[in-house]
Amino acid sequence: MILVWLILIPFLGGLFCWQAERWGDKAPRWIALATMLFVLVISIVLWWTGDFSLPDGGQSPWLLEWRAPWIPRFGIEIHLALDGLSLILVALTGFLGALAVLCSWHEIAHRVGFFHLNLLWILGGVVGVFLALDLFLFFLFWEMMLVPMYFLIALWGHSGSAGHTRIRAATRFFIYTQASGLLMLVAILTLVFVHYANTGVFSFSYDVLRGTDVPDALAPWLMLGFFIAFAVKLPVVPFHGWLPDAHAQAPTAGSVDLAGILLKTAAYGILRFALPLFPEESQAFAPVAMTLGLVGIIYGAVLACGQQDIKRLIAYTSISHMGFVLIALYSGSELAIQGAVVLMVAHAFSSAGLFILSGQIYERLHTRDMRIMGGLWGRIPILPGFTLCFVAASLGMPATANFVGEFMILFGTFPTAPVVVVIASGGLVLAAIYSLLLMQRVHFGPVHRQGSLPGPDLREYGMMLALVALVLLVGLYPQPLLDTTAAVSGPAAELFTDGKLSTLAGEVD
Amino acid sequence: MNGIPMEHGLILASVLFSLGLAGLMLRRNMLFVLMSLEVMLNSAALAFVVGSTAWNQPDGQAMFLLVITLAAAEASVGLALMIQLYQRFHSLNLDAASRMRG
Amino acid sequence: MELAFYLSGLVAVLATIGVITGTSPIHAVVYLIVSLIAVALVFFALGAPFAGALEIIVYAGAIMVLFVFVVMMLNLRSDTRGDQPWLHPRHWLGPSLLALVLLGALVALLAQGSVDRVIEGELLTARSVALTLFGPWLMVVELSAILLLAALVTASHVGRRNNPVQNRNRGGNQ
Amino acid sequence: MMAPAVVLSFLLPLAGTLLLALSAGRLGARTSATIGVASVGLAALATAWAVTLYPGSPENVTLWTWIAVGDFRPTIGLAVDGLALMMMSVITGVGFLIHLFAAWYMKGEAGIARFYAWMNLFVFSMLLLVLGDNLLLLFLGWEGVGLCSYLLIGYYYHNSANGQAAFKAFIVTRIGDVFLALGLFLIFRELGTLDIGEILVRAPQLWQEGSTTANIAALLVLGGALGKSAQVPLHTWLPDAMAGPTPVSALIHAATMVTAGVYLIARLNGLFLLAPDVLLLVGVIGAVSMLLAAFAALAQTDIKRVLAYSTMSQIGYMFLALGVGAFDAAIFHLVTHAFFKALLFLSAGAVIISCHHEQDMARLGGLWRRLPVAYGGFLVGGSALVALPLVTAGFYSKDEILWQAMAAGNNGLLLAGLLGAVLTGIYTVRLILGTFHGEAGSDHSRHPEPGTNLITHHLPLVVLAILSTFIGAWLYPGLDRLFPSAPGEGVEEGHTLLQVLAIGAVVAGLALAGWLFMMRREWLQRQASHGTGRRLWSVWHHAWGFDGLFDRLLVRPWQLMVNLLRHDLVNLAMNLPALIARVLNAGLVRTQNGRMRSYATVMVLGVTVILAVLALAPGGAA
Repeated sequence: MILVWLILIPFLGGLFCWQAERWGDKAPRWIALATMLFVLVISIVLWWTGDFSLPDGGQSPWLLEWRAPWIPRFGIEIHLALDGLSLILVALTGFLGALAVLCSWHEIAHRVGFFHLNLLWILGGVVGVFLALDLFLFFLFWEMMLVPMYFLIALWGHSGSAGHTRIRAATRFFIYTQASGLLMLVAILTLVFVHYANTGVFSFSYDVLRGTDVPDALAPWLMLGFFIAFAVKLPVVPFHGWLPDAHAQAPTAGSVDLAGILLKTAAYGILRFALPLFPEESQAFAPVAMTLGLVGIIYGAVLACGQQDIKRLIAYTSISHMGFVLIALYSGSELAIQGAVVLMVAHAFSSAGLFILSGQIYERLHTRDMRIMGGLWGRIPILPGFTLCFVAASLGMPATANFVGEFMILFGTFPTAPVVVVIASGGLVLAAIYSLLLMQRVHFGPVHRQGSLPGPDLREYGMMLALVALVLLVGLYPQPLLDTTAAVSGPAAELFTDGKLSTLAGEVD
Repeated sequence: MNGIPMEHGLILASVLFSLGLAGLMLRRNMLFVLMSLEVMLNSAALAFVVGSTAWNQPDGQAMFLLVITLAAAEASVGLALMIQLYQRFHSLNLDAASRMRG
Repeated sequence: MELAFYLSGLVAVLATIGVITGTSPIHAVVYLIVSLIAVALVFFALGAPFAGALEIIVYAGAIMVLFVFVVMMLNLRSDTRGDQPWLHPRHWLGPSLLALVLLGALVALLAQGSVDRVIEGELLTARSVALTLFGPWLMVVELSAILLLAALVTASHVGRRNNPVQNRNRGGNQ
Repeated sequence: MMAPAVVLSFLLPLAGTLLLALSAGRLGARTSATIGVASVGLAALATAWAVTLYPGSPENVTLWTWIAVGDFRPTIGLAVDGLALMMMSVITGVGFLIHLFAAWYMKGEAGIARFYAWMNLFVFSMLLLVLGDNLLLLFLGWEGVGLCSYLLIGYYYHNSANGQAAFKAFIVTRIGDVFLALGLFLIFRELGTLDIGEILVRAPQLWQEGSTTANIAALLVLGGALGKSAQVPLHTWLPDAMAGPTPVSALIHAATMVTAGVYLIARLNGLFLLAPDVLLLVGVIGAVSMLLAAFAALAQTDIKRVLAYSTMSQIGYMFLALGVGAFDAAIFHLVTHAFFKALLFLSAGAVIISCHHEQDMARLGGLWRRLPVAYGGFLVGGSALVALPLVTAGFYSKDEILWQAMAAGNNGLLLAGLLGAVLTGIYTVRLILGTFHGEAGSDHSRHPEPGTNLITHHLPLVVLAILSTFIGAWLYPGLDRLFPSAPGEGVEEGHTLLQVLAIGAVVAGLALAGWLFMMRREWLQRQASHGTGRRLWSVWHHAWGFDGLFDRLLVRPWQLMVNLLRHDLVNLAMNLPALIARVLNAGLVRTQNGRMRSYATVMVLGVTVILAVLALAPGGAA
């Protein structure tokens, strides 16, 4: 039942926020903050008390499970379950949700209640995605995230330069994700019908469908349907068009949620659904996926270097980082998959930090154009130091969480696909280039305009400090995290090992 | 030669219908458009009556009555619209009423 | 009887051509009346006197009178402003050809048909029509009544000189 | 037993960093400086404590397991042995003196707290680098020092050229780091461990000497070392790195960080011994870098750039030593070099500050009487640099290197070493003469303000000067036991000949320089401004044109690509469906023109087509 509450709390909180606007602007903010902290506390308590060791045979792999029939006629049920991976991501959602509320404390001034309604509903949808095991329910939550996000960008976004309006960005985001979601729906339905044709029973259940014997001609297409849906969200390079616009135009809270959590739903989806449902096809597809990951790493980095809008730059770096995650997910190595989990968490922290920082710079300078920044180091106290920390994290400086993630991925992938790793390591240099370019353009160089600007207040300082502390903590002692997800990554890696790994390595070579 | 072949009656109806249609497509003056519509309705009515007499069944003429009713209704509404058109644009040119920018 | 059919058919066609090509509204209306009366004669020739009578009374009488009223009310003159390029073949050739092709198709379809029916000209009296009408077709009568009512309401609403829509627009502008 | 001392030695600088960072500039300049200097000073004391406690055998201290997934279990663990203690002593000892001097040097600058925070962070990272018992932790320190180097080069951030230099330094070293990272991946895949001790045990068991894997692994590690130690071809960042404050150049770009590559190769000596070809390559690269840099140093006018090229040249010596398998000699030279190069840089810093940030030799001169302390520092440091026989530390270490090269029978490297010694003599003399003798070139150098502070100005210079003499060489304990035996060990034959040769080279260099710069000064200037001489000058001044080459080969194509792709070309392909929809829309909008006639026409057309199909189709009418 606690799982249901995890999902319901954000939704209910959102409704309260909406109505609480009549008591003033502060009320929705406090309610939203309390809601997200509540989610965070629940997940931390679960984490504290849970036992995440690898289950023995016959035992349920889930820490908590809850099911109730919904539409029994089609075998649709409300089936929620939680394991280490979901728990980490739910906790992350709670944490970043609270940050998102905090960072829009002054930024959002109009329609405060409705803003928080949207924000919390996105987060509720995300929690649902992380917990749903019924494919129909998963799809429902998957789509449910989109609509509030659309409003968030369209109503509270910044209009950027010409041709980059917020409505356009929101529409683009919606069309991309919606179209890909439909592909996934088709894949889900086909899978269900194939299962029905085999057994005569309708079921959308994850456990049941895993065992479905899909005809060989059909299976690669179904796998592709899932993969593309997740690839758009991740995003993988040819499908990344929505991301820079959406990130750049969204309000800070939106960017934080997008980069921090929404992108992670895709990686989660691949790990939870695309790989286990179609292990053999995925393995055959792995060279392609790894190549796409490489293209993403290089392409995202090159584009990031060419940007003038600070938020667009950060957005493109996300593409680059997610390339590493994609490579890891298809590497079939436990080390790499664990690394992917760490990198997901790390990227959530570092990109959230950078987005919040760019939001704070925007509040002070009222621009996101890096050409008219420069020399901020002497003008704003403290913030440049924090920027430095997140930039270091973003370029994979050791002792930050990103380093642990990236290097685990590379270490894990090297035995199976050395060439991929060699090229991906080139991405490390590119990461240094774009990260330092950000630093260089914003904080170094001649002062563009004189006069000092206010430093961070307690709220901003606290957010930054918490993020930096987490980045360093995960970077220096990631073991609790790794222990929590070990029971997920191990089996995921084994999906590949019983196949024809040698031929795969040969192909990748 | 006794009696009229049914086809001839129908061909007459077709000719009248085509003429009405041609008028509909050719004219811009709303009055003529309405009259072309009357011609077309009338030709349809003729086809019903031809059928009715050919089979010697009264049902066709019942339909004829319906067509006439329709024509009357159409004419009254059409004429009312025409008056409005004239009042607003001081012309009966239908194209003048087009506000679309296609 | 046959002669009457073909003759009045020819008159109907010629008068209709007069309607669609005319420039003067009142002339066109009169042509249309002629055409309608010619069709009424065709009805008589076919042996449908009730239909013919209705055609003259309702169509040529009532409906066309409406047209004449409107033409007189708006004081329409011979108006070619809207049909300025009328004389140029470019503007009438296309639609006319289209209509001709349609006619050709209709005729071809009729010619393919194998219904070898000949109309003897037997009388179908008003009585039999009335019996059918108020027997199996009663619902249609009711429906046409509703249709007429609707037309009445619509016409009286739309045709008002000071249309409320206009007033509202004007009010909005002020 | 010595664990607390060792842990303390690197925790103290970290504490200093945290304190300064969290204070966010609220502390005064004086307090910040005190914190910064004191933390490193205490670290030096802790190191001294650790040295006294050192039992003579390596000791491992595992703090906690960093990551544990399957076989991948790098720890946060320290391996303390003679080499690590040696490096720690240099880092904290020389580091402390430089920190102390920086208090004088940076007086009155904005952002003292920032400066010391980064300096302390650097010391912390460098200590981790030398203490880490596994390659991943070493890599942590390795990258950390790179970041600090970046930040400190760009310390004067208002000038975007400094930012560019910092950027270049970081990226070039990062390229080397990626090679090192790949080396790590390969080593882990092949040996299943990252622990340095384990690697040195397992590698000879699993790899044949000269096998491809061993060669590749050694090559990749070498790539990392080249980047960090500014050896050809990854050396271009070092001269530009002089944009940072001079104490930074002294600490990072002379004494410690740039020698990390030497340390790394010496640490992984077993790996390189398995790949003799790569080891030879190390020596060759060292010799080439040494000569290239020495020639480039001849044609510099900026005193700091002369010192930068000389640093590169001296590290070339160390690589040369590594290349002939004389690891101990390399570390020996590393230590003495740290002393005398720090001294030279600090003296240069004293000159620069005294002359109001003037560092062009053409605008300096005649300072020897006005800045006696700095002059003394330069004289002592310079003689150590040219390895003046018997009295200087540099003599002993360089002699050791040349002797090992000779003992290894590698005459090419030996000759290169001797030639390097001659060149070193020439550019050092040129540097000292240009800075301290002759006519003053500008008002700044005519009226310098000599440093007077006893503690922060004189003390570091004097202590380093003492260490640069034979005393420094005596202090070096010798680490023979840690390394595989060097070629010249236990052999004495020919050593005297070599010493004669070496002394001859030094004397020849000094004599040549004296003759050139005192007697034939005008002839020299004429030559340098005409024909071949000028071209040679230009090539040397631009350090053989590596910068231009890389600019053309890498930087410009990269910028071109960035500019080309800026608008996300791939994304345009995804806009294709939208484009098609738009074109269709434009076409269909035209049909909705609001003209009833055309609607009717279209409708009739449709009816006609349907009827025509019915009419033409066989039996359609029925």
